Amino acid sequence: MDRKVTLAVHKFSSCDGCQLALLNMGTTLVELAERVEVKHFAEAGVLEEDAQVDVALVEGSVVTAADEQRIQRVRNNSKYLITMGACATSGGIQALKNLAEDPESWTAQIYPQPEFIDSLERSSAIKAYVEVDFELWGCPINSQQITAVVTQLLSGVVPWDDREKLCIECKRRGHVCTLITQDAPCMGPVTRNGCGALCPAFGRACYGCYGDASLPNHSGLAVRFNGLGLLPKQVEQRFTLIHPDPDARLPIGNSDKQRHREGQADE
Amino acid sequence: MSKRKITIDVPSLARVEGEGALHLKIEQGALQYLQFKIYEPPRFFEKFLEGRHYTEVPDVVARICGICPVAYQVSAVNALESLFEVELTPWIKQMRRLLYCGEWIQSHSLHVHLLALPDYFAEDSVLGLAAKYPEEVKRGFAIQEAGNRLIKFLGGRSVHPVGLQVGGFHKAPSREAAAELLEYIELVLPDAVAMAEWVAAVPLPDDQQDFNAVALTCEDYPFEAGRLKSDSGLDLAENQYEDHFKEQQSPHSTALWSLLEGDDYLVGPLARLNLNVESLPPFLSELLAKLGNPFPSCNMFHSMLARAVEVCFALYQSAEILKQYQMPDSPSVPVNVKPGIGCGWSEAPRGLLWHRYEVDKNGTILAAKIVPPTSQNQARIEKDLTQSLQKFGFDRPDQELRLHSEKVIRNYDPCISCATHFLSLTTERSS
Amino acid sequence: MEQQIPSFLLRNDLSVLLDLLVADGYQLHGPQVRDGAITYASISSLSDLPVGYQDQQKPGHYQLAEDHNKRFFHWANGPQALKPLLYPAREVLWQAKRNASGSIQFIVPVQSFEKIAVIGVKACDIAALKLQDQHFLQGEYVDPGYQARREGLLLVAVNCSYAASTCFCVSTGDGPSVESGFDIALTELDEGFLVAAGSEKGERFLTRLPLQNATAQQLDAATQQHETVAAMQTRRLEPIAVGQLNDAREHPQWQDIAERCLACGNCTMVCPTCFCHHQNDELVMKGDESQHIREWDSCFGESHGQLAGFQVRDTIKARYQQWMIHKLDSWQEQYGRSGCTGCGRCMSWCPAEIDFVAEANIIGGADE
Amino acid sequence: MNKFAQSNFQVPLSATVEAFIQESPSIFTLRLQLCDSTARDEYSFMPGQFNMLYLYGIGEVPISIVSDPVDSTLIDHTIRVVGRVTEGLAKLKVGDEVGIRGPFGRGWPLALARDKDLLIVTGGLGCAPVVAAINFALNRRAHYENIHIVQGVKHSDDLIWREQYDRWNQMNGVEVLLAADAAGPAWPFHTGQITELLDQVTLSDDSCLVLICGPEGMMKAAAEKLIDDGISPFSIYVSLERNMQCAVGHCGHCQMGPDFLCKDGPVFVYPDVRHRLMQEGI
Ligand SMILES: Cc1cc2nc3c(=O)[nH]c(=O)nc-3n(C[C@H](O)[C@H](O)[C@H](O)COP(=O)(O)OP(=O)(O)OC[C@H]3O[C@@H](n4cnc5c(N)ncnc54)[C@H](O)[C@@H]3O)c2cc1C
Ligand code: SF4
Ligand code: SF4
Ligand code: SF4
Repeated sequence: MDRKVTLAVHKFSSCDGCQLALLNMGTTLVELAERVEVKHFAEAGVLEEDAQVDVALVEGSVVTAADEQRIQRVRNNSKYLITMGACATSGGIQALKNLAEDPESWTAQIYPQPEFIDSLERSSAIKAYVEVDFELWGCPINSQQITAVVTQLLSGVVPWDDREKLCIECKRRGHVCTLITQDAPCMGPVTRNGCGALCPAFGRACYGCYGDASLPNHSGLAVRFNGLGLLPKQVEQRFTLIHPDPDARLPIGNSDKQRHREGQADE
Repeated sequence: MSKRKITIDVPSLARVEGEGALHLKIEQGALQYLQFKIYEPPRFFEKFLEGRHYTEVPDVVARICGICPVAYQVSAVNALESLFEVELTPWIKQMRRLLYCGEWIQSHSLHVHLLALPDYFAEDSVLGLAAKYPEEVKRGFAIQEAGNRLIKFLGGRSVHPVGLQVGGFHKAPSREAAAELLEYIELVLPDAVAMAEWVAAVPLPDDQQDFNAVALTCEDYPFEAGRLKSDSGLDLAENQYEDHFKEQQSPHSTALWSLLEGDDYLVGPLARLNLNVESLPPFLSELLAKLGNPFPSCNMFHSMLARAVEVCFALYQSAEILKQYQMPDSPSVPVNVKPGIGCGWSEAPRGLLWHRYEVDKNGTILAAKIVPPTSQNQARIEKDLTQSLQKFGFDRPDQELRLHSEKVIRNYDPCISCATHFLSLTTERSS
Repeated sequence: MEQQIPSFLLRNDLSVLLDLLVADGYQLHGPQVRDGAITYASISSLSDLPVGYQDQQKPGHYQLAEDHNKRFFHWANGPQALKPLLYPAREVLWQAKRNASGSIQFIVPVQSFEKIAVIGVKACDIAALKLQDQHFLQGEYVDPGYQARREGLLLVAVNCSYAASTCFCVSTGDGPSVESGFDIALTELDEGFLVAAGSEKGERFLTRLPLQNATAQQLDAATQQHETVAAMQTRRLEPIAVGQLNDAREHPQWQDIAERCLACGNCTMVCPTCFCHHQNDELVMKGDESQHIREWDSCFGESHGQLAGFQVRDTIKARYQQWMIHKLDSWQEQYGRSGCTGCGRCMSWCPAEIDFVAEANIIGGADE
Repeated sequence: MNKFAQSNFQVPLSATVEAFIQESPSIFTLRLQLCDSTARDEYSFMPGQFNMLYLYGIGEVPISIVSDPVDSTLIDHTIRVVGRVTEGLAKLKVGDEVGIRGPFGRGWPLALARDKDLLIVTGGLGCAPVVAAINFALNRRAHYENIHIVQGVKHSDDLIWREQYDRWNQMNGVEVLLAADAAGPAWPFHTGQITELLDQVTLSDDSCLVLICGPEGMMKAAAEKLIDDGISPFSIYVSLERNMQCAVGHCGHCQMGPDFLCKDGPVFVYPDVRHRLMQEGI
């Protein structure tokens, strides 16, 4: 079994930002290629879309009928499927259209000939169509997340899924809380850590780009936002910027049962 | 001339950002049909902005493109600041420019090493290139890292940075951080020059094209501001853009194109360098002279060299700004919301990026319009392909035709994700 | 050591003390204004101190106001006490390296521990430091990193002349003035400081300061100040007997808190006595090296009560109970006193504006 | 306390996998030997104590030592695959290296059992800490009176070490009783609760020591039943489990009320923890 672990990177509807977590890795990318065999990664020039692989990294959400079929193929071709980023994991920012009353009309408002546009009504997370083995949250994800997930899989272990709250990391880094000192509507208390508390480091409120942490008390935080003078609609907008799809939210009191899935890349 | 009938179908273009495809049909040695398709589905960003507060705009528009988020953020704040008549401090202006330098360096070195160069060394990807030229590729990564660090300095991360706001920045980085960054920039500047020399030595096809270059110009080299100039003699301000440039959905390709007075035009590094070559600092003019300065050039294949030169310039510019770095009294200026329409633009790595916002008295966005570089180059790319392939010869084997087409397309470094908030695929899809 | 009569140091001569400390090889740490709060970080001169600033605090709020009083230390506290200095929020405990043949080598990174003098430490934080000492140094196992940092620490304490509305150290018996555990203690008056040594190390510095004999007036003013601050504290944590909160686990107030609590962990992160941490590994891409990291953790977090296939505390209510019952109740069995020193940080830095003291008093039955 | 553990408690020592024994599809035993010979000689432990086993690059887990302290150069750990680290450990091969920190905690008070009856009650899938105690006692058979081993499993298919139980049962003065909550047709033993089995055990009330290990609910039920039957609660010992990161009472994860299970336990005399077992959220 000295065969190298094989890897594919697939793109669905997205901004490409998460693939940059790989392309911005520098020499680490070369080190990655020494440990795994990259079978498909169009943006990096490696093309074999239908290759059977051990691990598939999927960026982007499903928004067209063609995507629906392609994601099935990706799933069938891969043993361990990992979503990269908000788009793939929760439907991403483009799932804002899922909240629209009449998304059909959008196409018509932008395109003179909307009939040419192939677009489903919703932007959906990958897990809405196929089983996902591991999720990397974040918009965008960063290179450390990729390194962690790849090295753990190569060690024959299910990757560690850190769903801790951003506030904890914010305090570890010694940032001064923006909510407490500036009355800024910070999403940190319900957002999962992963970015390293970037926004508070810049003295601004987190806008939730890493999605929900475990045990998120949305209504509790909404009460505070109301107290800061935000109108209900503004509070709603605050909670639905990067991960708007309600299906992608975690319920309060989620008890983290079944966090581990069977099956993983075999060494 | 051969009499064969061929259809070349490149279902998935490698080494471009986003997903695009090319279809061409040649009959009796003549091109019947050529279509550069972008099949990234629409993402409706302009609609997402409606009803949101203007302060959210930078975070939303960044996500149109992970490769040039800074360009989106800067064009957006330019538009809103012009509407609100915000007077920026010199510090803020400098930092905007510095942030922008970071994006060019990052995006251009990514393009040169990961996307473009493998073509010229008969490699599929940077991984193959790295095996042949480990030192050069490592050097390239080090340059790219300089770009990442610059963006991180002002925005925390290089994709969807979080530091910018309408009216300035959220926080001023410390002087220690600036000094540390300067040290790194000065370390890689010579690397960038060596990289430019390496790129200049690559044998390139000579493919003269007749295009109308469009770019911003200003006293220095244009990044975050300037007036629009063109080969055809335009000289415009932000709010005059729509008088001359129109978007249309072309029935044969089913995609929106932006046209200048009904014609294709070129934006991007080559257009920019052609129109601004005079404003390069002496060390770069000298370097160019040494390399047999081809600029202004009508050979699209000089785009890669233009990018290399722009990387050198951006590094030089960053070093100049960082040398002067001082902590400001405040990283931002107050903003007074005014209702109305504001336009703004800047030079994204891939070319001109224009935004327009309509805002109400509370600062809520009523309407937004964004014209990214790739849609502006779309018509140009098809025209270029048609001419260039003609010249290359349709009797070549499929594989060669395919590679050549890809090279041509890559000259424009089309960023398809950017384009797709309004570009889309035909309902019929080939595979 | 013997309690001695304090002497008087002129306001600007405080810089002489700083110079002496530097000359003795100490790095200076002290309070300063950063991002709208008073935080401890390295300082180089008196001008770095938060002169003329005062913190206004209430549950969920912390604001700095300009204060007409031009004192250095006329404020209560900021988001962190001494904890980050001795027990860093993140540190590499060791590295594991694996060579091609698979053998593993464990390496403890070499660290140089600076001597640090902290200027302006408050009574509640010294009390907390004693508890952390007890935890990390005085049990069966001594934490080597904590010990090394602790040994190089010199504390210049300041008796509080102001209390925020969140302060309640009087009721926990930890302030507002320091009694022990410092090297030098200052009482700031308008024109200067009363100075006392609390250790031989501190005494050595005092002998080199341009001190005057304190006047009876100055001593009076200091006593008066102590009493005024104590009286400023309207908040009181009522005494809690061992087992009292644990026995009240069925109290309806817990559920009421759970609706509001965000389980964000901020209270535990700012608490100067919380010690929980977890350990993690970070592999490099090549796979030949891994960093074993230790980071602050919180009982509000997921990994705290996680067992294989079983979460000990899977509701916000259970996590809040762990926090409060441990801090105020079981802590007494562990360390002989409660884990709360009255600093009030857990309230000010709570995004949900939860009033820890009021809640404890309700559950403890004091408010009935 | 062990001198070795005190001086090195934060940093593991490397150890080689000397043997890998697959006990059942999801249970295996790692026989480890410290690489450094001085450390090997200094290392000593008691039954019921545990080590932190480090899987390279992934992390550490607390695992009991099951071998006999008579030979502390070969240290056995019987491990059930339940999650990330244990799954990784299960992939180790003879000759691979891991890290060991330990031993930690307070083990079974076997010295107290001298010249008494020993009752060992275990539930769940092969409870490693008591196996250490059983082996220890059997190897020093003369020190004890009768030895009763009561093992309960959820389903008869879960029972491992059947031959071992048979072998023990045949030893003089050793009684093995097995129960399964649910059983297949060929199950020759008791079907039902483990507490029911306890009725079959005859103990001398004032001279016995009871060691219990298993799920909290089962431990509580068994202990209460024995107390009802007249056994002194102070003769009953239980082994508890919580998340452990540091193993020395610093990290706070293993707190159960005022106790740090890693250093105050994991073995406790029953009255000390009686009211805490099965208490929600503690
Ligand atoms: C004293 C004692 C003795 C034990 N003896 C044995 C024995 O002899 N045999 C046996 O099979 N079991 C024994 N156990 C149980 C064993 O320790 C657990 O089964 C094991 O820890 C499970 O680890 P896992 O990673 O496989 O499981 P998981 O369920 O994947 O992880 C367990 C916990 O570790 C946390 N965790 C995992 N990774 C990280 C990380 N990177 N950072 C922070 N937290 C993380 C998780 O939050 C989770 O809480 C014993 C436990 C104790 C307390
Ligand atoms: S998750 Fe965010 S960064 Fe990643 S592809 Fe989607 S929009 Fe881009
Ligand atoms: S602080 Fe929040 S919004 Fe900012 S980068 Fe982190 S998760 Fe994203
Ligand atoms: S258990 Fe909670 S309250 Fe106690 S020390 Fe740990 S984090 Fe703090």
